[in-house]
Amino acid sequence: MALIAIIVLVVVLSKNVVYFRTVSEAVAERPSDGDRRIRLAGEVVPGSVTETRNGVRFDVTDGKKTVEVVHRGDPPNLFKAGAPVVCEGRWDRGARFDSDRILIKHGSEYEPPDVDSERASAGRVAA
Amino acid sequence: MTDAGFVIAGWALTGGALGAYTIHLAVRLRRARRSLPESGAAPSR
Amino acid sequence: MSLWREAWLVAGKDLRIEARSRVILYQVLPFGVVVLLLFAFALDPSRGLLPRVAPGLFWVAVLLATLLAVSRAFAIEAQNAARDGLRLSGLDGGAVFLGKAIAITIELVVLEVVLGAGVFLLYDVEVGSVGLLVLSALAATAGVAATGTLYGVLAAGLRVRETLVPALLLPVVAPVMLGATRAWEAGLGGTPSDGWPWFGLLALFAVLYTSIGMLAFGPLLEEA
Amino acid sequence: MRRSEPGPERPGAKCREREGMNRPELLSRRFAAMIGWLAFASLATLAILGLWVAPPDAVQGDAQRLMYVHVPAAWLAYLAFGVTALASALYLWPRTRSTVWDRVAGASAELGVVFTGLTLVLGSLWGRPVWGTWWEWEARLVSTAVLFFLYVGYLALRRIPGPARAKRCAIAALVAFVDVPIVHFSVEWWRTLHQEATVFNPDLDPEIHGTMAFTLFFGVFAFTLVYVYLLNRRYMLEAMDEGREERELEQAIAERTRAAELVDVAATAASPTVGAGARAREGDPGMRSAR
Repeated sequence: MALIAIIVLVVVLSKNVVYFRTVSEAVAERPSDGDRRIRLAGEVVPGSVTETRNGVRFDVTDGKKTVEVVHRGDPPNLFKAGAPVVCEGRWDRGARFDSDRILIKHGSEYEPPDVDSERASAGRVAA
Repeated sequence: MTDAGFVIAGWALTGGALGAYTIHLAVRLRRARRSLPESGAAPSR
Repeated sequence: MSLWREAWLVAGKDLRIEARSRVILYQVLPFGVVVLLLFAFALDPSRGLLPRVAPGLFWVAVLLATLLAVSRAFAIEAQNAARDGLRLSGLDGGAVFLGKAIAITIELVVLEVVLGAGVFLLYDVEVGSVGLLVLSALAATAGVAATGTLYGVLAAGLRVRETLVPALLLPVVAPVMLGATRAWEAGLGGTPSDGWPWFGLLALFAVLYTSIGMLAFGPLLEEA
Repeated sequence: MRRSEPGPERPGAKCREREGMNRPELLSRRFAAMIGWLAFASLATLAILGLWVAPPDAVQGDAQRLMYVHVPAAWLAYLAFGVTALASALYLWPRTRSTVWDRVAGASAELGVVFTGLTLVLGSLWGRPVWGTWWEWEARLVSTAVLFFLYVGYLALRRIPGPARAKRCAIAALVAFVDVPIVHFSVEWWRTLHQEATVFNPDLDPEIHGTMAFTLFFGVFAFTLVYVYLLNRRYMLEAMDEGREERELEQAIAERTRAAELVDVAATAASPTVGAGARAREGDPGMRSAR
C-alpha cells in the first residue's frame, strides 16, 4: 500500500514541487509569470561577470537558453564563473532578470582540486 | 565566520551533542539503578 | 450489516449528537472565523498581500478547527462509558473508523463553506475554477479527517489527549496542508491546470490514511 | 551479571513474558563496553580523517568537511527510524510480540530524533557558507523537519502510561515511517536546492573521490557503532523504567491490601502480618529522607 502510494506520489509530483526553473523553462513561462517572484537556475557563463555599482551583472545558461541577470547585493562566497546558481527575483520589463538573492546549488560530486581536469577527460571516478 | 569556523562549530556540536546525550543516558541509568528495590530504597517519583 | 451501513450508523450517531449539542456550530465555527479575522488584522498593513496568502490562511484556519473537531469527536466517546457501548455493539472496527471519519468530514465541509465564504468576502479573492476548489477541498478534508480520527483513537482515553493530538497530527497532515494550499492557489486566480496534480496527491493521501485507519482502528478501540 | 528479580517471583510474570524474552539489556556487558570504546576510538579517527587527512573539495573548499558528520548523522536517523518501524511491526505481529520489540522501538526512535536534530543543525551550518542561506523552504529540508516533528510526537505518545501504550505506539511508528523514503528520494523526485544523493543515487555510482569516499564511509561506520552502543544503553533504561512502573503499581496495591488487613485485624488482636506491615511502613519515611 505504502509502496503504491510512493510510486503514485513520484509520478504525480515529479514535475510539481518545483523549487526552481531552468533558464529555458523560465523563458518559456515568462509571459504568464508577469512580475511574479521566481527562482531561476543555471550556470554562470564564464567571462560574463561584471561588477556593477551595487552588485553584479552576469549571464546564466542551461545550455539551451541564456539570460542576463542583474543582481543587487553581494553574491555569496562561492559565486564565480561556471558556478551553478539559483537566482531569486523577477523579470525586468525587458528580457533581463532582476535578482536580489543568489544561492549556490551544489552538485552531488565531491573531489579534491587536482583531479578536476583529469576527471573531465576520464569521466566519472568511482570510489 | 570563515569556512573553517563553520566546520569547527559543526564538529564541536556533533561531539558535544553525542557526548551530552551519552552522559544524559548514564545519569538516568544511574538514577534508575539506584531506585531498584535491591538497594533497599523505595522507588522515587 | 454491510460495512457501509455500519459506518453510516456511526456517522449518523455522531452527527445527531452534534446537531443537538451544537458545539461545532457555536464553538468551533466561530473559532475558525475569528482566526480568519485575526489574520486579516495582522496582515492588514500590507494590502494586496491578503488575496495572495488567502489559500494558506484558509487552510491553517481549517486545520486549527480540525483539531477541535477531532478532540470533540473523541470527547463524546469518553462520556458515560460511550466507548464501552461502541466496543460491545459488535460493529466492525473499520466501520466505526469510517463512520467517525465521515462525521468529521461532513462537519468540516460545513465549516469550510462558511470559512470559504469568509475568505471570499474578507480577503477580496478571485475565483478561477470552482470545480478544482471544491474537489481538492473535499479530498483534503477527507484526508485530514481520516488522519485525525486515527490519531484521535491513538490518544483516546488519555489525560494528555488535548495536547497530544495536535503534536501527533500536525506533522502528519503537513503534506495535505501544502497540497491543499497549492491547489487553492491554482483555483483562486492561478492557472487551474497547475492544481489538478495536487488534487491527485490529496486524494491519494485520503485513500492511504483511510485504509491504514480502517486496519488499525479495531485493535486500538478494544484497548483504549 | 544480570540483576536478579528481588523477592518472590510474581505470579503471572511468567505467563506474560516468555522466559528469556524479557531481557534487561540487548548486549552482554563486556560486548557493550567494547562497542563503546570502539565507537569512541572510531569517532576520534574520523575527526583526524575528516579534518586533516581528507583533501578540501574543489568547489566548496573546507566547508565540505562538514559532510563527514552531516551525512552519517542523516544515515543514522534513517537507520534508527527503520529499526523503530521494524521493531514496531514485529511487536504488532502476534507471533513475535514481545516487550523487547516495544523497547527497541522506543529506544531507537529517541536516538533517531537526536540524529535528525543533529542532521538539521549540521546541514544548516553547511548551507550558510556553501549555498548562502541557513534554511530554504525546499522539499528535502522541509520533509526532514517534518520527520523530526513526527518522531517528537511519537516520543510524546510513548510517555503515556498503561498497557495500551505499546500497540498505539507501534501503529504511530509505522505511520511516521512513511516520511523516511520521502525524505531520501525528495532530492530525486523534486527539484531541490539540496544536491542529489552522492552514494545511494539511482545509478548506484558514488560520485565521490577516493580519500573523501573512504572518510565518508568510515564516518557512517563510526556513527553506526555509536548508535549500537547508545541503543543498548537506552534499551536498558527503558527496561528499568518499565520495571519500576510495575513495581510501583504492585507496591501501591500491596500497601492498600495491608491497610485493609490492618483495619480487619485491628479489631481482634495484633498478629505477625500486621507487625511486618507496620515495620515496612515505618521504614519508608526514613529511607526517603536519606535520599
